[in-house]
Amino acid sequence: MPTKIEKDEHSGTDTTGHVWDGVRELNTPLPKWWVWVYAACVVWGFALFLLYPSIPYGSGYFHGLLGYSSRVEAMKGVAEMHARHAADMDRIASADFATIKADPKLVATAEAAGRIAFANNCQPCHGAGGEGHVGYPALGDDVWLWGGKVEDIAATITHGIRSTDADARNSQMPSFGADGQLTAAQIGAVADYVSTLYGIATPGPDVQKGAALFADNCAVCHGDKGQGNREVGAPPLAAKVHLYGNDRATIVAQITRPRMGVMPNWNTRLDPATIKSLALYVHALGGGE
Amino acid sequence: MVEPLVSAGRAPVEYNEAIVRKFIIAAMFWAVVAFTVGVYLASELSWPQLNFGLSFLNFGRLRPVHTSAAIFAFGGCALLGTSFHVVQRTCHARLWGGDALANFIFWGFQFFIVMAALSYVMGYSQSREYAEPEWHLDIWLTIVWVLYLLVFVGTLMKREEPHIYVANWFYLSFIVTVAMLHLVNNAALPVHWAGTKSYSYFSGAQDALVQWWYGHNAVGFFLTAGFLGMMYYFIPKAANRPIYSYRLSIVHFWSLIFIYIWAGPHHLHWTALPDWAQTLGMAFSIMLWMPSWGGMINGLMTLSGAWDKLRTEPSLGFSVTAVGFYGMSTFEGPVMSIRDVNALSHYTDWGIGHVHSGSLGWVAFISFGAIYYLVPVLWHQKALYSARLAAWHYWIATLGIVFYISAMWVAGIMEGLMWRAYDANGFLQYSFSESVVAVHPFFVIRMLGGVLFLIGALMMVYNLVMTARGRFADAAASPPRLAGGLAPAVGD
Amino acid sequence: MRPSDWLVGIMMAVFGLVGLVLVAHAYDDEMYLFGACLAGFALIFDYGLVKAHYDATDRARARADHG
Amino acid sequence: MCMPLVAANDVVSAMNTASPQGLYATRVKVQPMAVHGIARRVKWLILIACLGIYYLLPWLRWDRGPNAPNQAVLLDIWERRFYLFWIELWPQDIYLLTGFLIIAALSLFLVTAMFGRVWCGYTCPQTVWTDLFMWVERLIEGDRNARIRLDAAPMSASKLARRIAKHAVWLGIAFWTGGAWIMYYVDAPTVVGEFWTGRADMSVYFFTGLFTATTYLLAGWAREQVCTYMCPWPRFQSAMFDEQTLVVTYQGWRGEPRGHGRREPASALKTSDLANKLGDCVDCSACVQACPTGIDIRDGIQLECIGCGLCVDACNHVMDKSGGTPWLITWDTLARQQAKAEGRSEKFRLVRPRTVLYAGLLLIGLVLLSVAMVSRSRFDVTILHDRAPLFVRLADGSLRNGYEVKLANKLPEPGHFSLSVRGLADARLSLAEQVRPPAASVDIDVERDSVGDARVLLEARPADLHDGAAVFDFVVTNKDTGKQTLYRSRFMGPSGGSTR
Repeated sequence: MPTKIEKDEHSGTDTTGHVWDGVRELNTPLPKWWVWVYAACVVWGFALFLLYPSIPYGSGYFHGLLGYSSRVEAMKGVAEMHARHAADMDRIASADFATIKADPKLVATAEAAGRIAFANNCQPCHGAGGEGHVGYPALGDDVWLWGGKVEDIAATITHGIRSTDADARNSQMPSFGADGQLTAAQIGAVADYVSTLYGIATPGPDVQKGAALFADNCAVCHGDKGQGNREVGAPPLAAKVHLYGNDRATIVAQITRPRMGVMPNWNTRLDPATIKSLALYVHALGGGE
Repeated sequence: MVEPLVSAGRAPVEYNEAIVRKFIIAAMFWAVVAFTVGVYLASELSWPQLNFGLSFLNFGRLRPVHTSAAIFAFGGCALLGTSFHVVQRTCHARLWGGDALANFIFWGFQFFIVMAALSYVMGYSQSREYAEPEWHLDIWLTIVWVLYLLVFVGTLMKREEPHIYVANWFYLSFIVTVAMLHLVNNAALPVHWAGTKSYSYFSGAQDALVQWWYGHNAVGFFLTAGFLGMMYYFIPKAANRPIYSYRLSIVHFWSLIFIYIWAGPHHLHWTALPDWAQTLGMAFSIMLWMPSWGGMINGLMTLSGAWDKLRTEPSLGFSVTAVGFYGMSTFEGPVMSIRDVNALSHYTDWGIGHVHSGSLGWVAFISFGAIYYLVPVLWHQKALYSARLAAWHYWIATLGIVFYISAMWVAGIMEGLMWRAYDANGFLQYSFSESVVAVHPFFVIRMLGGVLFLIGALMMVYNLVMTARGRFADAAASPPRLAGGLAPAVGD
Repeated sequence: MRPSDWLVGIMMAVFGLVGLVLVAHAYDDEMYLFGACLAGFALIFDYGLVKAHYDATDRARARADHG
Repeated sequence: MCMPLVAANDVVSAMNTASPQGLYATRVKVQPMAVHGIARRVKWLILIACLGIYYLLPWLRWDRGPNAPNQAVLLDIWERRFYLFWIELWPQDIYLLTGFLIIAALSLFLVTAMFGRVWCGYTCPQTVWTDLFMWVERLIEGDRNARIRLDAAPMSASKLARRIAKHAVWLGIAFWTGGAWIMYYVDAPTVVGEFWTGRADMSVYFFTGLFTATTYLLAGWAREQVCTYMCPWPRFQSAMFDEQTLVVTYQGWRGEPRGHGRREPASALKTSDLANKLGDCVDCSACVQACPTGIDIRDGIQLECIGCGLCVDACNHVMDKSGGTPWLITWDTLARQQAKAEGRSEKFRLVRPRTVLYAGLLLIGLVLLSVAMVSRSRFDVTILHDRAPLFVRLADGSLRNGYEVKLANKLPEPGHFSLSVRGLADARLSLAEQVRPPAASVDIDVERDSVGDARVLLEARPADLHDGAAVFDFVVTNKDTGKQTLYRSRFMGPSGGSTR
């Protein structure tokens, strides 16, 4: 095909001489502003290469003239926040709870620190927002094993339960079944009686027998009405919330060979200010006394 | 078959028009499907109870149906159909490989779309955005796509024109790059040779980077390069003017395809992706601005001297507006890829608005323009059934886009501001659900915009069906054209 | 019938067989459905090829009769 | 419609030689000539009004009482408060912005359908600042011919001085423009003081610099190229034209054939000459010289035309001087021109289905927006149910749910509220921070112009639940006014017969 360069009368520009299905093309030069803005964008792009981390090589990369790093920036932000709260945290460490609660600024700082510390340390067992799981008490309800005052909570967090700490909260429930102190029938009777205390499971026929056995064996720790005893961490049995469950089988199992949970002592991992903050945070979840 | 005068002296070629007609019908069908599902999803986002508790109506399962139907089914059929039309006409050659192969590409592609949609609603997905189908469907698409490439290249090889027309460069870059993207992003190991589940070859940040290398270049080569190919043929044809600048088309073509392929990491700003990769993605996105605008200038300035045709040629109104939206989106894109802007815009509905100003404004409108032009040509009719109806389609659809993108833009900025609002202790000031409540009115406006766009598409389908059947609504009331003694409009 | 028609026809037949094998060994619903649909698709497509071939011969004969 | 496939392009003529060209085209500089007339006067008035508002509005004061900024228009992004005269908007009200955007789009649609590109020609910031910069250029370098001469002249002391003066004034205006932009976001007098003493925020300097640079480049250098190549709006607009749209039109039927010759009265002409009678156009090219985008309006409607009408003024001026009939170039519709060319007369049809539709939608939008603005509440309640735990069981078997209550008090005085519950029998409320027995209501005080935040615990009996949830209303009572606000919420509990 011979090609024929033509002049377009509207624009006065030459065509390239090709024709495809009637379509021609003009040979208009590039608009000057386009070339210059394009060049400026390329310069901008290369400036970014120079200033910021950019070109990779082997196992490393060019770090850029500004030495920017998003990780360092983020850590700077965290450090700034710590620095801003340092004075408050020092005061929280030294002040008693009454003093802290009197100062709204300290309370705000403590609740913020407590919220973060809770998510980092407590949430795996106690759940987000302290919802609890079987064997791990819910912290937002009004049933406490070792006390729900903020000082009690702080002591529990500091020393733990059945932990290796010398001041840990310690107690043990006998294995009535496994050690042969009660027969299976007796245990069943006790379970029947206990269920009448919280009124959820249907009581069995041996309630009277169970009541007597309860008074002999259980009341010393759990109280004669099953109201519990925080001195020894004995849970209130009359409550409708139980650590391991409300059904008869769970109660029987618990009497036969009790499960007893362990909570670590956090004094080896968290500083006193953080523990106090945590105590205040947990106290404010809803169950604080 | 009427042959162009310029090729007088050459043997006339009987083009394979049947295959183009099939693709155009399929494109219109899938357009209505995609828009309908889109409107339904927008309603679900406004009123979640609309999923009626049915698994297959869940947003998570319908969403890929919407995106795949819009991009691959509607956009894909429009691209395959127009590319077969353009490559035959501009090469002066019938499609290479025979009718059976062309038919296989059509039906094989439809089979892929239907099977993919079924697999989504059944709950099978490899959870890669815009690449949701599992490995067996990926292999099927690979077969179809490679044969498509063969047919396209085969036709180019047997062309009777000395040069390859610019539209074909863009179509070819789209076919080749999409093949490459598809193969790399879908590198996965199936758990069982007759089972659907597979695991990606990549892991962690690399996996994310490969996915967004794919995702961004799907935008760059499927939704940009391919449709630029469409623009390069249908605008000069409809306007009956030469392409504005051959030089610009060379420079912007090579710049575009070289730079686009690097820009993917801008989808992963402020993530575990290394800082250096983020900088590269941002810098290349900024450099991409002018190469993108090169296409806009070439499309627009081609109309210089034929500006009055905008009123008389329904397809041109869509094409020109499409080019305008293309210019807006390709300016917005580099801006959003700047890390500090991205910190505000990422994950918000601003992104949704940006994508839809591109997909409704650019992709759909340039396709509508091409289809309005093509249907009378392919069905050998002298005109559209109704130019007035096409004009109504244009206004209603434009209004729909305005509703959509203004609602999403404001919603996005609002979400961005709410999500990054901190209190004095560094905690988020608003919970996520508060931002959901806040954007509810915008979601309703967005849904209304979608309804308008869908109504427009239905008007188009009616108009085109009547055209194909040879009816004319306004033959008597044809739009007045300027008489010779009036303004001596050049190029008319 | 042109060689390319034969090639596509044979290719589709092979796909149909693959579909049947997938149905037979399918590990999940999706693969079962895919295999079945693939086999059905291949069958209909090849039937279409045959039909197109005879339609074309009929047209050619009709033209020859009239001409 | 469907283009004929015969595509021989009759405006292309054979050459067979390519003229040599550089990589890119040097821009042909547009040097518009000064004109006087109706379009120019309107343009000046609009320019003065727009720029006056833009530059001076931040300085307008508005008394909002103590503890509130006294700037009439202030978009305080840092405090997330937006002040527009008597209106104060919070981030929650930002949905109104969508309404404004849609109304703006509809207004542009309507105006364009009726009057063409008047936005582009008169009010677009690009046009307004370019016009201002051209005025400066004319003052310093003279009118069109003087400027063309100056451009061609070799560099001299006087040329250098003029150039420096021009760019200095441009930069000054650009700087003022950039600075004024910032004043909409921070208190104007304060930021001016801080700016010059180096105490302003980095972002203030950055955005001032950015807008200075863009104003200088766009209005001084890029000018009509922005409209021709970059801006998407003209594309939509041109597609919105129809035959009834009023546009700047050269009346070819009257003007052609154009020429310099003398116009004899028709009676003085021989019949044989009537066919060659010259039209009204004297081909003085004043319209071309006046055009800020450098086109010839006589070529018909073009994509570069911004519809400013300066060519109308230029032509009328020449016609006045030469005694011709004015308004050869005028505002008219294509339909009317078509009719006139055929010797018919036709009316303007500004009211047609499209404009009625746009106007209708606009009216609906305006009504909705006004209602939204007026009924915009000065008090907002948001109550979020805790996500974890959904509920807590208490020792006595009752259930407790936690809620985050946020009361937004947009008034300038403190608010005192009490929160109670309606639709949930036996419900008792308490504040999480206070160890106090739950009661039927709790009190929450909110400071002026702020959001009060409280975590509230709600106890109820599980018997009230259906399917693990009960729907009820929180009632927020303003203790000062007695006004009650309801907020629908849910109380959650175990869905099955959980016994834990």
